[in-house]
Amino acid sequence: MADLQITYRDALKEAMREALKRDNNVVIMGEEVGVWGGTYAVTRGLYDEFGGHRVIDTPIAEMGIVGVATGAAMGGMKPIAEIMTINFALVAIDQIVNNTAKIHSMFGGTMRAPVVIRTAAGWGQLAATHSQSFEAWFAHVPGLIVVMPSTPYDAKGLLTTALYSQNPVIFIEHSRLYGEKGAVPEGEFRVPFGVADVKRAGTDLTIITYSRMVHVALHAADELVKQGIEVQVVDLRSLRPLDWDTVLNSVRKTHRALVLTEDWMTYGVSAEIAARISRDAFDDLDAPVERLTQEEVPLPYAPNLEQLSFPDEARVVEKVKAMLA
Amino acid sequence: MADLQITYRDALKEAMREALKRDNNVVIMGEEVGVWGGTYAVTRGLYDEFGGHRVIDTPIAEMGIVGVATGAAMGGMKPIAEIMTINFALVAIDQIVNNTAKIHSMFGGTMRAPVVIRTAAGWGQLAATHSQSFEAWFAHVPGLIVVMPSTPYDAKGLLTTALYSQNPVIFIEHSRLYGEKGAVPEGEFRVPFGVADVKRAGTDLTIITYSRMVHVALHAADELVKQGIEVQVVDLRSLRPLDWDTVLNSVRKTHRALVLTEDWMTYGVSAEIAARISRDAFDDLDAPVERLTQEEVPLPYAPNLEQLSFPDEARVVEKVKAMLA
Amino acid sequence: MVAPATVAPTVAQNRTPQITRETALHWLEQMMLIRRFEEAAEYAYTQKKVGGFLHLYIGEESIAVGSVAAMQPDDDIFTHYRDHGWVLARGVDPKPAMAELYGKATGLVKGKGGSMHFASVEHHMWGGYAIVGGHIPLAAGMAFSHQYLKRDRIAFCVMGEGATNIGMFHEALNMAAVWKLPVVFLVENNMFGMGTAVERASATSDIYEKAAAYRMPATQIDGNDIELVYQTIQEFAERARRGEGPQMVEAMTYRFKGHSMGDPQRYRTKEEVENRRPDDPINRWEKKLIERGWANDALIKEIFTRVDKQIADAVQFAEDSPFPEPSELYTDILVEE
Amino acid sequence: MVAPATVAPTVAQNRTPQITRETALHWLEQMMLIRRFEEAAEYAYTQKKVGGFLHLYIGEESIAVGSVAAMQPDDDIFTHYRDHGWVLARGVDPKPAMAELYGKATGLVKGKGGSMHFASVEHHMWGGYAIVGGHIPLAAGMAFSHQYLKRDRIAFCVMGEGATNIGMFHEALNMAAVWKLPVVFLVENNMFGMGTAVERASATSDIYEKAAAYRMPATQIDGNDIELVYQTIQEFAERARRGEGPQMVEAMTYRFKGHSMGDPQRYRTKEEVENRRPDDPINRWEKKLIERGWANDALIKEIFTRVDKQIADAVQFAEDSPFPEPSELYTDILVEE
Ligand SMILES: Cc1ncc(C[n+]2csc(CCOP(=O)(O)OP(=O)(O)O)c2C)c(N)n1
Ligand SMILES: Cc1ncc(C[n+]2csc(CCOP(=O)(O)OP(=O)(O)O)c2C)c(N)n1
Ligand SMILES: [Mg+2]
Ligand SMILES: [Mg+2]
Repeated sequence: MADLQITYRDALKEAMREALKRDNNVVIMGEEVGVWGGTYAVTRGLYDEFGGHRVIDTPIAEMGIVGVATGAAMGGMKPIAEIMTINFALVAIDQIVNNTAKIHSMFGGTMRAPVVIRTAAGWGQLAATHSQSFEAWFAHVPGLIVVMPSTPYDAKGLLTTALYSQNPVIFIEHSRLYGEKGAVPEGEFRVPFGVADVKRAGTDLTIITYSRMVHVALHAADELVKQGIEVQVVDLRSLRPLDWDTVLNSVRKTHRALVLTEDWMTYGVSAEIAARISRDAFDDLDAPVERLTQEEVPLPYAPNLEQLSFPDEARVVEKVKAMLA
Repeated sequence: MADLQITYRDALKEAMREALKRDNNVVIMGEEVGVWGGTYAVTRGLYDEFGGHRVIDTPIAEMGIVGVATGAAMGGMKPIAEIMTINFALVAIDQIVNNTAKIHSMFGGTMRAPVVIRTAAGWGQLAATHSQSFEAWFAHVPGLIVVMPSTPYDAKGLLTTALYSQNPVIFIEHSRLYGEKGAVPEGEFRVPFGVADVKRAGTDLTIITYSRMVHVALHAADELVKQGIEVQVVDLRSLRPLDWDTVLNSVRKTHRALVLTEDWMTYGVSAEIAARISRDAFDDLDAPVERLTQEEVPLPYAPNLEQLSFPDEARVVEKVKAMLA
Repeated sequence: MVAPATVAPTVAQNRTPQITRETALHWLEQMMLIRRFEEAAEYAYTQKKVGGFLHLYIGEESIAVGSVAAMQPDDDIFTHYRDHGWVLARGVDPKPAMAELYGKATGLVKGKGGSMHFASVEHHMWGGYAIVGGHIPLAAGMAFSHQYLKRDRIAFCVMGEGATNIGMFHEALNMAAVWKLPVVFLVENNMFGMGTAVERASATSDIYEKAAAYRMPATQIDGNDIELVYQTIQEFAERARRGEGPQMVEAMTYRFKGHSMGDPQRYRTKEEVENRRPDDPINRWEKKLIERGWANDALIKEIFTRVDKQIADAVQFAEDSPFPEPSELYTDILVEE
Repeated sequence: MVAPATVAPTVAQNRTPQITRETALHWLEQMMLIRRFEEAAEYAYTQKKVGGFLHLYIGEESIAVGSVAAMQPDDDIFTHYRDHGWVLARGVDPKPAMAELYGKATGLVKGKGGSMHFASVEHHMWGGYAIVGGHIPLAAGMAFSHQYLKRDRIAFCVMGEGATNIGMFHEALNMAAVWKLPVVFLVENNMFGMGTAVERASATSDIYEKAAAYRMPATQIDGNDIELVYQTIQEFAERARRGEGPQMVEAMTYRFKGHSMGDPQRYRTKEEVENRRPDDPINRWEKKLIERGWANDALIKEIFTRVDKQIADAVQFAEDSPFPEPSELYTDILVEE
């Protein structure tokens, strides 16, 4: 079938629509997913198409949402629980970590809780409590699968995989990617968990990244090409499981690695990636593994300060050049 | 004044007793801190000595406990909020991260929330939800100070510092250390945040660790000495702020580093330490930085499986020898 | 301004017995099975054969046995860590239950859960949970699946009175009420959450009043009266099954043992505990059986002897069973796919 | 089984006015100041001079103005992200408030908080909070400090009706009730939490009924009647101040604008909104003032002109102010010590 140029938002919606169609056990529950159509409009139209018993508005009660979805999954359903933004996952995190992630192991494999928890990272003058990245927290927890797609294609393929999975999946979207367009095949297809994607081939240095930062890396790579520097961009796609082979093979080829993330540096995702590369590619590295991340501050509202907080194309270019100097 | 041989438990209690005496703004609130005397008996006797208005039993409501303590701190008090075990901090984590840690920054420095949140890590056939380590999560968050003492001396000195601090402190004790004895000066003294302690000097390899694992490292070091290997043991004491100089100086001396922690490896504390050493001591390292941590599983109840989950003296010895081989 | 909610029990406390002698004797046997199981567990704990936390249900057995008797076999139960009674009342074999306490491979959940995480899916017993209040939304979710899939099943959610002070309780009750989910919330009010007396932790000591915030039918009963438990649960379960939405039953009871092993019990006197002894649900039921002419001392002794044998066998089974293979440490983390 | 809680309002709705003409005119001016401030903010948002979320209070101004009038100046206020009205009612200068929206260094909290985090400690206004329900335990904690330190101050905690479905609300109310903390919980029931109508999210649409679970005095009033708000808050605040423990007031109101900017408002019709217009608290108060002979059109125009000038100055101030220095990114994270 032909590829369509659709947005990340619509790619996600398509994956959910297909699941709602093929599997009566699939429901979506969350705040404003129904009548409103999703605060980021990801579920828009699904309430009209499938009705309020499949696309279910909930009270503001994130612990309840995740817990009810998990219990329903134990009862044989395949719920998608939407947490409006990842910041609100904090009030639900006990349910996610102590129930959803552990139902299978704690009871010796006798139960399953195949919930898909969709949520959005992102920022935009939303200040300290509404602009955070907690992927490192979730990816720290055995029993969870943690996915962070960067493109419409990956978004649809990974969400479809999640919707077939028997395991709990934390599916972290990015609010600033929803409008991003890309080629997506018509109809159902899957992108497996734990398979990173080389989004750009290059020889001089590997940027390891995921989600929105993939785009920042690719733009920086375009700029660097003009300066004769060929950067390879590896998109992890899932943080747990991690596709280690792809990362290592890339670093063994380029001998230099930069980890680029939107979360805080200290004890963040970049730490794990850098630590592993440093160990496993110890003899292959021509320079230390570097990290470029969000500044380590509670995000301020002022637009100029916010701009200073995140790595952008210019900062990536500068960093790569410094590493090759 | 003379040093006393007291337990880690009593050292903590002494720090609190002194604070309760000198500062009427100090109160302790938490589940079973009063009449029961603390489930780990850390606050035993304080209820009788200071009364129920200073040592306050609460409902089972961790969000409420942290939130009320934070609000009281904003009102000028200096509350100690006890979360019985770190596992229960998950239901309170939104309060900790979105309120306690951000009150100061989010309102442009116009407010303060100097709460001390005491909690216990640990395990002992308590199964998947009651045996976890979340220090990496807290240490990831700007606005928090995260402390994990290993000895009675450090416990008292760091808690005293916390009780004078104008910042929120997450003070993580270890249930298996409460009975551990050590020399502690009589009367008030402080151990500063962000100053690591070389608990044992050595030349062949640096073990970077904290909390209970310091003891495992020291025992392993004793064993290794017999085999002619001199290990240096660095106790981080606080994970945020991190004393980077002490770690780096040690690694520059020994040229080899092992990070030893009780939490899960992936995206855990060991990742940050290993990533930083690998970068900052790139030219000083004779071998990759290695990590030894808890097995990456939800902890099972069966005693034999639990034993297999944690690094012990033997495994540290083995690892160090492999690194030097 | 308002008067406090005027919610009050309506279940008739003096109904004529609706049960047969056979059922009555079975209940006695089940209660005693739970009692002896836990006494054996307590002993094994002192022998260091059982570890971790061990929360005994001694004095509260009538609630589990009476409630389970009123349920359908495929109704689903969720409870907290004080779960032995519920699993045994549900008809689970004491052998794998005891083996679970021993952390053996033959345990109910392969030795991975221990005392706090007893479960048997086959018996629609979805487990004990150790985070206070954490299982309450799960039970609502199970009820959601029944309603959505139009299954004629309801969910039971058992908790202590202390759990009604945590946020998860309220979020789940509200959602259950908004969606009219078929779930019965059963509060075992044993007067304490660990060492904190109910009135020191909860704005109301009558927990069933909290249901008013959700316009949820609720009652408070003597939980140590097994027949009343049975009748009440029947009535409330039927309502939930008929589509009338969530229900709450508060069963008043008393915990004779410490909260868990090693509880110094500074929060109550020995006398207080002794004064409650006459309320022991097993003694009370024994007396009633004799009153009704349904049993005599000899028959009771016969029943208890049978129970003792069963428990001895369970202990033997647990002792003889192997620990899990070391490789089990890495299994069951994710479903393989 | 139980009937739902029988809690009901008792504040007399027809009291004789207790306020002076001067006060009445001041309230009108304050409400209009809030209205114009937000209209200016809305305009600046469309000009992309204000960013992020912007939650307007238009149609609800009587609650903040009437409540603040009933408070002591050193009583402490905590509210949610819909906070402009509360800050201005408290007497904060619109200039730094507007500058905060612009993210300028001269803003209330140096441009670090924006619309959702207005605060002024000097005015005992402890801020707007953006995690629904997250500030409720903070307010209880502030009240705790007053009680503990024997200060003659009470805390006010403002929230939407949607926030009463989240666990933190319940934990805080229970703790406040158990400890009899001097705090007034004020629920602004504007019928929707984002796009979810109250009856779709809450088992009871009458939020004050939830207080029954905590045996807390509670009432429901017309929040668009500023005089009634004033009288009710006075009464409930006095009770809290006298040591009678926490209180709850539910003020019924309606939000004329979308939840935040860019709300498609699929959840209600234009007619529904238009039908509520006669309830606009400013129009209502204007009419009442004229009825009482306390104002005429000319005077009202004079007041509104003064307000317009003040807002124009505030906008100018915000426009002219500098953005924070880049180095400000790294300040205020920890208190230096
Ligand atoms: C969230 C959380 N906080 C604290 C604890 C520690 N804890 C375990 S049981 C318990 C008391 C619970 O009391 P109640 O609900 O009345 O049940 P009971 O033990 O009396 O049957 C507490 C505080 C916990 N397990 N989870
Ligand atoms: C924990 C949490 N969940 C969800 C949100 C997103 N959100 C922001 S405001 C809001 C609606 C709140 O409604 P209500 O409490 O009635 O206040 P109103 O906006 O109507 O004044 C929601 C769902 C949030 N900020 N925090
Ligand atoms: Mg209890
Ligand atoms: Mg509302």
